[in-house]
Amino acid sequence: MVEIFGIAVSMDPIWLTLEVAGWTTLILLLLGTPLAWWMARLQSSSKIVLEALVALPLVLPPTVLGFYLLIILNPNGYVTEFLRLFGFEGQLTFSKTGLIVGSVFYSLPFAVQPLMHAFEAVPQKLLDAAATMRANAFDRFFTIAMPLSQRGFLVAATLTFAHTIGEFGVVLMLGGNVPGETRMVSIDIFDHVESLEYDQAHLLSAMMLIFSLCVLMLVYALNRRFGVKVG
Amino acid sequence: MVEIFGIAVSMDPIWLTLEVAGWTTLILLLLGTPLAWWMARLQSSSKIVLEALVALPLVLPPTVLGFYLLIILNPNGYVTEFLRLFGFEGQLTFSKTGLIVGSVFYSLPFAVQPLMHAFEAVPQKLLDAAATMRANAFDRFFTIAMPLSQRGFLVAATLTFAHTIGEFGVVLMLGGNVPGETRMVSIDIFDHVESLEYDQAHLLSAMMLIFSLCVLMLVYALNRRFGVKVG
Amino acid sequence: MMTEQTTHYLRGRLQLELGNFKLESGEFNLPMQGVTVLFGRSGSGKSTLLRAISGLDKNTRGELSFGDELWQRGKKSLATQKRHIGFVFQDAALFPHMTVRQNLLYGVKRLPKGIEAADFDEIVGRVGIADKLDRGVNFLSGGEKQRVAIARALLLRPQILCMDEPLSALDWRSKAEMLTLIEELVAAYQIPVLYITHAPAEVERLAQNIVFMKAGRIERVESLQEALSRADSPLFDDEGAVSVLQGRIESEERGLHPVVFGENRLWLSEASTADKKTVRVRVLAKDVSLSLSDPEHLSIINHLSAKILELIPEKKHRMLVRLQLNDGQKLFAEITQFSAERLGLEVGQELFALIKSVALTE
Amino acid sequence: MMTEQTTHYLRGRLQLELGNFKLESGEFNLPMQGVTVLFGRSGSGKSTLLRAISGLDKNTRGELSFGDELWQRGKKSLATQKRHIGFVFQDAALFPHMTVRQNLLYGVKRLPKGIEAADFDEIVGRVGIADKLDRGVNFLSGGEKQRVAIARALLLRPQILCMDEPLSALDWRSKAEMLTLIEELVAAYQIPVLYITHAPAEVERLAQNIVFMKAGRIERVESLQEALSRADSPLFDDEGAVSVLQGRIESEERGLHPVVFGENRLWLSEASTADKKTVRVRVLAKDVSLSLSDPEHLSIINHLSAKILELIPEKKHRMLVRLQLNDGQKLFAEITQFSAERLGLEVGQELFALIKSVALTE
Amino acid sequence: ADTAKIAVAANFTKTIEKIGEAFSQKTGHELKFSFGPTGKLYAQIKNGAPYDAFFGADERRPLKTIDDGTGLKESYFVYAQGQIALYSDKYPVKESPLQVLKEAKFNHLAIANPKTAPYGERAEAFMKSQGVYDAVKAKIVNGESIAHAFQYVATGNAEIGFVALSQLVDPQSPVYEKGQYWIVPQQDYAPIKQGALILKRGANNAAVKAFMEFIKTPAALEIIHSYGYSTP
Ligand SMILES: Nc1ncnc2c1ncn2[C@@H]1O[C@H](COP(=O)(O)OP(=O)(O)OP(=O)(O)O)[C@@H](O)[C@H]1O
Ligand SMILES: Nc1ncnc2c1ncn2[C@@H]1O[C@H](COP(=O)(O)OP(=O)(O)OP(=O)(O)O)[C@@H](O)[C@H]1O
Ligand SMILES: [Mg+2]
Ligand SMILES: [Mg+2]
Repeated sequence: MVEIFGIAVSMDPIWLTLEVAGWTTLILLLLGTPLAWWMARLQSSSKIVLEALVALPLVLPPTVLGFYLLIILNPNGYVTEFLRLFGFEGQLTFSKTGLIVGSVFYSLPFAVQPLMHAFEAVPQKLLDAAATMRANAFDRFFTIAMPLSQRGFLVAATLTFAHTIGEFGVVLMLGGNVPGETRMVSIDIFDHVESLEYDQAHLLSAMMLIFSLCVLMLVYALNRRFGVKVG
Repeated sequence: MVEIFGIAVSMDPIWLTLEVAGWTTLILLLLGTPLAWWMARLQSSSKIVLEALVALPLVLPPTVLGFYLLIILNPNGYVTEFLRLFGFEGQLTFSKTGLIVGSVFYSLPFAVQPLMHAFEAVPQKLLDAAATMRANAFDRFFTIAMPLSQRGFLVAATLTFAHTIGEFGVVLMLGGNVPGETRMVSIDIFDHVESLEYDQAHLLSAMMLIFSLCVLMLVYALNRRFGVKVG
Repeated sequence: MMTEQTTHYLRGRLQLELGNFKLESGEFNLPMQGVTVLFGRSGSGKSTLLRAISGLDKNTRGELSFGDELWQRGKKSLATQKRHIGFVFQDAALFPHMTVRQNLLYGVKRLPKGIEAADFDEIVGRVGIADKLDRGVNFLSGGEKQRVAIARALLLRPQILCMDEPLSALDWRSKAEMLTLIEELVAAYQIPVLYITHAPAEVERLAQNIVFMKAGRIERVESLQEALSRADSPLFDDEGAVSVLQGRIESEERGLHPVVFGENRLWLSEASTADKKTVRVRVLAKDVSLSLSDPEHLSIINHLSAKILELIPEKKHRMLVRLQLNDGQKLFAEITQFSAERLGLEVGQELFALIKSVALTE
Repeated sequence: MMTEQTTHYLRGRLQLELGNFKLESGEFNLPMQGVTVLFGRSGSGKSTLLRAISGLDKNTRGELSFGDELWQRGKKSLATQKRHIGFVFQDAALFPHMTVRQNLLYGVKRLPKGIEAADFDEIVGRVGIADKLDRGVNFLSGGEKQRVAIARALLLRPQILCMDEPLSALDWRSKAEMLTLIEELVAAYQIPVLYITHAPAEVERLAQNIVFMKAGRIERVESLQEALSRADSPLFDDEGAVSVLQGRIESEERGLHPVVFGENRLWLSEASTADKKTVRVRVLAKDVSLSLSDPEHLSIINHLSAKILELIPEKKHRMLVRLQLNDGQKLFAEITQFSAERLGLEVGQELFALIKSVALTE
Repeated sequence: ADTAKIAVAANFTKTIEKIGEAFSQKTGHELKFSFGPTGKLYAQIKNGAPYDAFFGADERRPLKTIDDGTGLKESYFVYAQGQIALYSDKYPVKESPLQVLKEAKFNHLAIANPKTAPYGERAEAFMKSQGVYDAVKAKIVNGESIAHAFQYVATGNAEIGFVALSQLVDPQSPVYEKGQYWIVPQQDYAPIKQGALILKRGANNAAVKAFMEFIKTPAALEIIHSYGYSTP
């Protein structure tokens, strides 16, 4: 608990939120990159189905999505059973892991869509040129496709990060709003609003906004500075 | 009310949702396009601030955002007063207009970001070439920049549409859940979950998912068929 | 189609900075008549100048006017689309989302009333893309793209046609066809052309005036004649010095075309346009031999009497001999110093310049 | 640096469909030695064949092997990066997110152990981009980009170097420098080159063998000599027929370089490499004059005795005369039919071929 | 000392936090409250949420956990009764509440969603029983929870609304001593009983047991009453 402008604010949710948003962004970039690359290179009609599937988490209201995730990830459900085979202990829901799993799932389209479109825009000729210089597929991906898709990564990362910070429905459902464990800022603000503590709500909202504004501006500024324009 | 698999389902929320999502997408494309184009052409550091501002609606939990919109758009507030100057009557909140305004605001980043990045990728040389063929700035925009940014429009439109369908917090907050007027599917599903009517919730969710999957697949298929790859 | 037209001047001075590179053209005043070639080494700023003239670069500063239209004053500039310029870019710049036909018609549709496009079928046929009209431009070879770009600009009959190395990706036969096409359209529609090329042969074929560029400056502007009369002309490439003689063409005799200037007569084995009265004949200095007497039993039929104006020793033990023909036109001959000594050449000496007919091109 | 190397053959037959266009090379078996030029009109499939050979197009079908490495069989193909091919693309294909230096070093860093890159400073200096190493590649002129692309491929000393019109955007002086550079590196490192060009001069300067392409097929493969001995060779462009004579070069006399073949002797006013023993001399047919007697008082010092093998009437009232020199080498002379009649030329006749020294290029 | 995790209906947030503070001070046990809509808490409990006790906003859902086998039947009790009040800062609801409703001059009347929130259900039932429902029916806007309905009124979007008394008597409330309200007499609507019970995983948790006792002590009841709730 710290006092800001004479208003008591608990810092735990803030740190937790940043942690979850950070992990989610990281995981989504790690998972989303190969997925997006693979999808970008697909020619067949299965690509269309995949594209649509990736966008689906958007269609359900977050609370409802959270509700279904709750059912799927429940400690006696198949997913957990399956993970137990690999020595997983504990529970996917009502823990930080649960928050991250839910956010990863929910923010998937924000990571995959911009990445895929960025990858599709990488000129084939440049990849060809790299191949003639003995770069194998991995090498070409990391040295040509990735740097040229920098903008895509930026959009993916900022949308994912911002969206996870503002995420509410899924984390409330999956996390359970346990103080110090799964209570994120969004839930905290909501609770303050619900219990008429508007001052705290305003303050927290303002803090999140200002902080996010700073982070976003920093990211965009760095991007301008080091960004490449292709074509 | 219709019966599907023996479960009574009210169709009103479905039509309303499609209507609101459609309008929101349309409005956001109309508003977002000039905004994104303008931002894409900006060179100064104000661009960075703008980019960050556009991403901000993501950072607040939708319910909280809805709460603030409730404050801003209230019938005695400045926004409504201002609109009254232009002959606006009635109230922004608890109406379809309000839902659309809220969704537009909330989905802004999903429309503007992909559009802006698509516009930035349009090769200057092609715009130059068009200028030498007597195309003025508008003409160049509509005949060169827009068709070449088709993918950006697609991402913007699908993200916006899907996101509005799944939107919950803002519309819940602003709409007042008036049956037939502002009760959208997302709220309807949520109410079913809350009142333990899981059958209806499942059915509605499945309908939304299947419908959205079809729409998305159709859009992506059309895009593949008529899409252009630049570079 | 032939219309009388007064010559407009393109005058001004332009500045443009691109990173380290500085274009600072200096004052210029170019008559916009026929083809004006921008010539200079790679990186000298030719493309940059052409873009600045077209108003394509927003950072252009300076003054520019075309006839009595003001195109640029300080930071203020007339939008490109109002300048009625045609532009063929170094790398085609075709619209990837359109077919060849749509690319070609893009500009035509935007022509203001009163300006008529060139004949579509004719241009398309002559440029050689008639069978590719409905193809997407991504499915063209390098040369085909360039041809579409040329056709696209030619169709518009612009006030000024800017061409940035339009023929670099073409094979020599297409190049020759395209040069003829450009030449004819320029003549028929009286379109002044600003033309960037690295090929001296294209310069000598097309140029009326030449703008020599070096390190971002216009070094000098000369007519083709002036440019060729200097022994150190940058136009002289690995083929060496070149002279261009002008004369009256007379009717064909025994398959040869006599060109008359003064008392001299040159026999051309080739002359493309019979309806022209005066022609330009391009003579490479290394194709000119010298003889002290009028030789016999020789396949060379062009024997021009001439006087030595100047003897210019050159690298590689060569000697450039500047000759005056008896109608006053100048002619370069390039021989070895060994030959010059052997024949005992001196300034003022009268002799015969021998030129093979087949080496002459109009 | 000079290493002995056995000649590998690139053999196979390749198919590739691109929309309406069908590449169907037919069986080929190309010795990979020196420079092999792919020659053909725009759209004939040169670039497509080169891409297929490099394995850059996944839809390539057919057979291909290089030496005893199997590169393609049916649908299966060895990945491009395993073929150790160097490639200079028609439009440079530089990496836009890297500086010039990073572009140059990209391939060098990936060279397997045991293969040494060419000397960086030397290549960079000779290609003429030493002062632009730290610039982003978007800030280069068209010609500069092409030079970087050439340097990038040359540095790698690949097994085969593929070059798709590498010099099209260069001015003639850079072109000449670059040609010399390519020639020397090919010789020094024994890199076989597959080279696409539209310029016959580049072909004659570089080619060992020529692959003629037409409408997606390999029409024929010939050595340069063979290709030039046909009167209708597609190599003959607007400059007409060309002969290439080979002879022994002897030490300089009075600034001239004598080249001896049989009893004949040609005087070159220019010879770039003094340490070579045999040289190629390129003679344009239109630079060769004929004389029934050995003339005097003439600046032309090369008088070769020759015999008429054939008289080939040509368009434009010209006559192509095929001559045999007394060591058996063939030489074309192009004269007007008027001259031929005037001199009364016949097959079997002995006469003198006159060639100006300054018109000869090595 | 033990730690207990307790799921609490959102409307009771402030009250229970106050009680919890007093409890922790006295016993040294630590309590962690998770707040949320009752239906959501129920769904979580059904799917394995690690809560030791459940304080619902009605009786239905806590009782349902007993059917599911997650709630302990014997521990069930009603911990508070909500009171509803009609609030407005525009209309004289204190003097003539039914008149105001009948005339229905306002644009919007906010209530909690009768389908999901007991406060809404009772408000609707009350209006029906007084014969004013048809007059206002078209003007009703539904808040998702009672807190939400209150926000409609507090932000001026609805001129009048049925809210919880607890939201009006809280000194922190934005409408505290603003406007006027009328407490709907208890006898005019079925009591809004809020039920609580211990969940299976809290069966052996000393902190939970202690808290369930503590909340029935006069000290706790005083807090509950001070927030506008009654007790049975
Ligand atoms: N965007 C840029 N930023 C910085 N420098 C540039 C930029 N564009 C071109 N330059 C530099 O400006 C100079 C002139 O370029 P320009 O393209 O006008 O040359 P050019 O005469 O057309 O050459 P080329 O014959 O090779 O096409 C070059 O040295 C080039 O490196
Ligand atoms: N992706 C493609 N799809 C369909 N047709 C294509 C495609 N790429 C090239 N072509 C066609 O294939 C033919 C051969 O093209 P290619 O690029 O090999 O020609 P080229 O001989 O290199 O010509 P140039 O000298 O003009 O570069 C051309 O007619 C071209 O239109
Ligand atoms: Mg240029
Ligand atoms: Mg090609």
